Amino acid sequence: MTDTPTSGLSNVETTVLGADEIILNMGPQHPSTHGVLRVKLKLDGERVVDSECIIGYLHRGVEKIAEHRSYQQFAPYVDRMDYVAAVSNGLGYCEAVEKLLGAEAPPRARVVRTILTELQRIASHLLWLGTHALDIGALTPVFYCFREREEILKIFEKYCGARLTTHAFRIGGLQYETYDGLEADVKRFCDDFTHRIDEYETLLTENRIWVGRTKGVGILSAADAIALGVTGPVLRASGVKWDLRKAMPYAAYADYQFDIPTRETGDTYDRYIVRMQEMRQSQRICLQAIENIPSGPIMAKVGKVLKPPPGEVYHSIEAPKGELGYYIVSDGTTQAYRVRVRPPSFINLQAFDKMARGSLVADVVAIIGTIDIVLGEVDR
Amino acid sequence: MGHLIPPSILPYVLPVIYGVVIVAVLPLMAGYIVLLERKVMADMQARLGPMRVGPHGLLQPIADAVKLLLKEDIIPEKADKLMFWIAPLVSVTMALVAYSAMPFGPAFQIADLNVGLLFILAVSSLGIYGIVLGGWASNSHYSLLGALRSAAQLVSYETAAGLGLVSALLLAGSLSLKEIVQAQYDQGEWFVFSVPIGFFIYLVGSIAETNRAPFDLPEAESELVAGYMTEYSGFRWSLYFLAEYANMIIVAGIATTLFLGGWLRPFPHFSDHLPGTSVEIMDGLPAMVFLGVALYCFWLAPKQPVKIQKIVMATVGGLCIALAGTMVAALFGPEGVRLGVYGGFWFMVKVMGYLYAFLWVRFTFPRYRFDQLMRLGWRFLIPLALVNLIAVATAKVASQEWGWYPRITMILATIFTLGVALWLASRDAKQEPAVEAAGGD
Amino acid sequence: MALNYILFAFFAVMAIGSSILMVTRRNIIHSAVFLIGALLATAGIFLQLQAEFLFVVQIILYVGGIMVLFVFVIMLVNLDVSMRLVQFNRQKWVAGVLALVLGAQVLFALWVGRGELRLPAPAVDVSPRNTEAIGQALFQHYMLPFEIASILLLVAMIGAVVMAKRRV
Amino acid sequence: MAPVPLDNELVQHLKAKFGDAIRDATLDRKQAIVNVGAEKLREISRHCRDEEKFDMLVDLTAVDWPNREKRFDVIVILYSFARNERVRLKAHVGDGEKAPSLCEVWPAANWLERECFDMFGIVFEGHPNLKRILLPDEWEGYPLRKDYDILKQDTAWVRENLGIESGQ
Repeated sequence: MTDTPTSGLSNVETTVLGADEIILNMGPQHPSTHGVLRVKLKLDGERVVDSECIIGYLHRGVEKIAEHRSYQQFAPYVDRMDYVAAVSNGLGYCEAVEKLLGAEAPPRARVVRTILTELQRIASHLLWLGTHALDIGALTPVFYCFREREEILKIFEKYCGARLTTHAFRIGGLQYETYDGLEADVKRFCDDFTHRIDEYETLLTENRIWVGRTKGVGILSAADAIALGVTGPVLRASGVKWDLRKAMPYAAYADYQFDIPTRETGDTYDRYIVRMQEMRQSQRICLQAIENIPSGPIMAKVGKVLKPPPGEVYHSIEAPKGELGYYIVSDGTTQAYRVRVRPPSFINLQAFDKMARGSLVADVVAIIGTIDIVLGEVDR
Repeated sequence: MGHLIPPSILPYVLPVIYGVVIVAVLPLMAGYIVLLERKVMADMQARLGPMRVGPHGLLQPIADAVKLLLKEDIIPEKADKLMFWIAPLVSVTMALVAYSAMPFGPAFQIADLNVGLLFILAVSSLGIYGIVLGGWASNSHYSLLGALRSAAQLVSYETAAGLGLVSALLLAGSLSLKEIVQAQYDQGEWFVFSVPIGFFIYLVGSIAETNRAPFDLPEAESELVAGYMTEYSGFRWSLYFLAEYANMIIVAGIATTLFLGGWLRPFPHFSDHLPGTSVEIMDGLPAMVFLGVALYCFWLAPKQPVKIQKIVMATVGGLCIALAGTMVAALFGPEGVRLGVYGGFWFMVKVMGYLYAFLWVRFTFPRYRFDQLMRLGWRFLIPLALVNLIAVATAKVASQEWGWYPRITMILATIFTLGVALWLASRDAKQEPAVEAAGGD
Repeated sequence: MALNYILFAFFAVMAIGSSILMVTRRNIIHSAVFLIGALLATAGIFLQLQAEFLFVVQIILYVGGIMVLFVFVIMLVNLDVSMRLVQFNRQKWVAGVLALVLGAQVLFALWVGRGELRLPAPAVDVSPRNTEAIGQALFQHYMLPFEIASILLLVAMIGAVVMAKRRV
Repeated sequence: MAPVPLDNELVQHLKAKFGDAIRDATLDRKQAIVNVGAEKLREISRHCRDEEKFDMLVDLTAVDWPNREKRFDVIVILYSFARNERVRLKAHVGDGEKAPSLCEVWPAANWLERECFDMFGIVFEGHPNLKRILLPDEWEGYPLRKDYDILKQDTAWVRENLGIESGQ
């Protein structure tokens, strides 16, 4: 938080538009900060000289709560962090605790988990595309994206009853057997998703104004990206070909063919292209997965009361925003001694200042959009 | 109706009546253009748009108007009261004054100035004051930035749009709007076909002049909240809104008059008659259009869920049939009435077509950044407009003095200008990264 | 004809009134607006003399172009400092004397020409019309001065850009 | 499942270079953990980044063991693209002791260390601007410490800033 609760514009220094800088406050209530993020911009005319992100408005103390809940009880809290990709949060946590227990989810559970996580990745990227295009002024894509996302949320609702914070997985496997229409629904969604995504591409990819607004904006070089610990599409757009699903396969990713899109210059346009490709790859994974969902049990024998032997584990998955990691320390009781979440949005947002410096005010909005942050995960 | 009023004061009374009609109809028309915009936007975004107020949202504009009237009218505490009150008035009056020279039909024109076009340009350029003073008076940082940006944008795009118009003027040879349409009738060809580049420059310039997307920087929601309109609310805000839509209709009217042949029928010289009557086939078209709409309304009426909506839809259907009837009656009526009614119809159809292009552009393109907008204006549009002017002038001289065939010279001029346009675009494309690297101008 | 006189009186009062107000206002923006009022009034008088082209050009150039830049600059420059400066310094007497001399000259000129102080009858449709007349004058009879003036303006513009460039 | 002592070539390199600063190395659930002395943390990290190619700082956090004399474990998780493997450095830091900041080695550590300070009160010396990142600046107490009760900790701040009783 800041030192003095300054009202919106009270500290507009000296002349209104004189030579020296003015401080412009964006947020915490601002149409395009994707949540309660406040950005303090020091402007010289239209150009950003310095920026400081002030976060913490949505801090709920999730890690403190984890120390007062049993492992199963904490699972729903995990969905509330990155509420746009709740299923992948759940997958990360469940797999981390399974590793802590030394248990392994049965193959059927692993395949269903992969399908739902890839659908969630498409949904998260769709929401990103819609709001990002809206910030830059294209009014139409947001409605197309939400129409597609609605299909995915319907599948989630049919499977586990919830659309957003799904709590779809349990430690050790799955709670519910898949409803019999799952393969058909996913097949139908994937089939008509191909020409839907072509629709977005025709609308934006060669659009001169879109290219003008995104090319060369918010450039992040590969070296800076690695140094700043940035992961996910932002890192891949800067030219680093690294994806946890390939590097350290988890769930059932080892059995499927998909490739990792990367680009070179690491500007907003490249991140847009990388995420669009990623949606196509996720769709490809889903199609391969629903071919043969192995039969068999959906829950490993982990018993009702979980008492993992003392020790610690770090397990991370490739969430839509980047590497989502869980560092869990157990002291042998039913409640975790310490749960630390490695939030991709929080660390990616740190790269904002390097990207925004030297750009124009209008680009700040595009840069916040391109990092694709969710404040629930940034603040935890 | 001329004989009712003593002829001596007729030239004074008629314009007043026309004026009252325009000022009365305009807010209604602006309201329904807003509805049209929301419906078209919804259609392009796979949704339905306003459906709740009246059948298919037909009464939505009235609801909006009432809401705006009832809204609390907040004046910022340290605002410059006089300027804050005057600014929206300046905007609306300038927008309405510009209608005085607009030829809605051969007969329906308030004042046929022989500098008609320049007068409209002059008055719409005064509209900037409404924005600039409004931004300054509301004493808030955001609105000042928005006002300065929109002033810079308007001033620079006015030149581009003006030069685009001049190329059409070259062919018409007169500034009076009625004579321009007459010239298009005599030459038997709309100017949009002879000077297409002038038309497109004017199209882009006019979108920028009325602060419409993709040039709607001044009220770009994401950065400057609502630009110069941030501090306005209630009826004062709706004045700005009315001014924006009135400006849109003016700009569409100018484009129709200059490039799309004003009140001329699509094929004015094609005049073979319906067998056995003095009616030209093309004139039957409007009546058919209204009949089609009426049938569609009657087909929809029983489908409406609520009884009241059935009645309203039926009345709308009835209204269309009545309109079709008047069109047919006008066919057999006196010459003046027929010209007036048909001229008005075709003028409105073209204006609506032009506005549809505005709406279409708004929903497909993202927003320009301010420096890109300025670069497009000064580095691409204005030079292109100048080159186009020179090309059309030489083409005209070539066809008149050296006797070349006019159509050929026009096509040559267009091709030449297109070549220059491509060169300019490639220069800008090469230029762009360099400018970015140099930290921009 | 009566309407003509009423209109002329209206424009005259508007011109004089707004120029007086312009000078006496403390807020710069208000004086800029009154200057615009004065310019519009002179445009109205042009119209009365059947010089439509001048009327329209006056509005486009003066009010639509130059005054916009005036208001633009007023907004950009910081006003609080200049607001507090004393507007009237102590040369009241010198100004008074000068005003009297100037007033006397104007009155004398009016007195001499009091015979013809009436509005010209509205000319019948004289051809070539106003716009063509100005066009021919500018581009045929006075071609050379027109070109020299435009070059002069060009030089001034380039000078302004060069000076502004350095500071940016 | 119990942690097993680890002795791969990475640990040998570290022991060769830093001697007793490397306390011990274990393998817990097939993940390498290296206990290091807090005072040498920055040199060891720089060595890992440059020689051992651990070029990405995945995470930096802490765990509070109140009943130990050096109560905090500062956990640094590194990842190497070339070798596609992770290592976890653990440094014991006492309450009130200063831990060396890794900002020069990885800029990513900036916010991570600020969060550690915000939640545990561990001061990282050499950090460019160490102040709270998630909680309001004038907040007393460090929430993630074990002795920080989860209930009734925000009453003072809420009453003072929001003027209402917490928990309403």
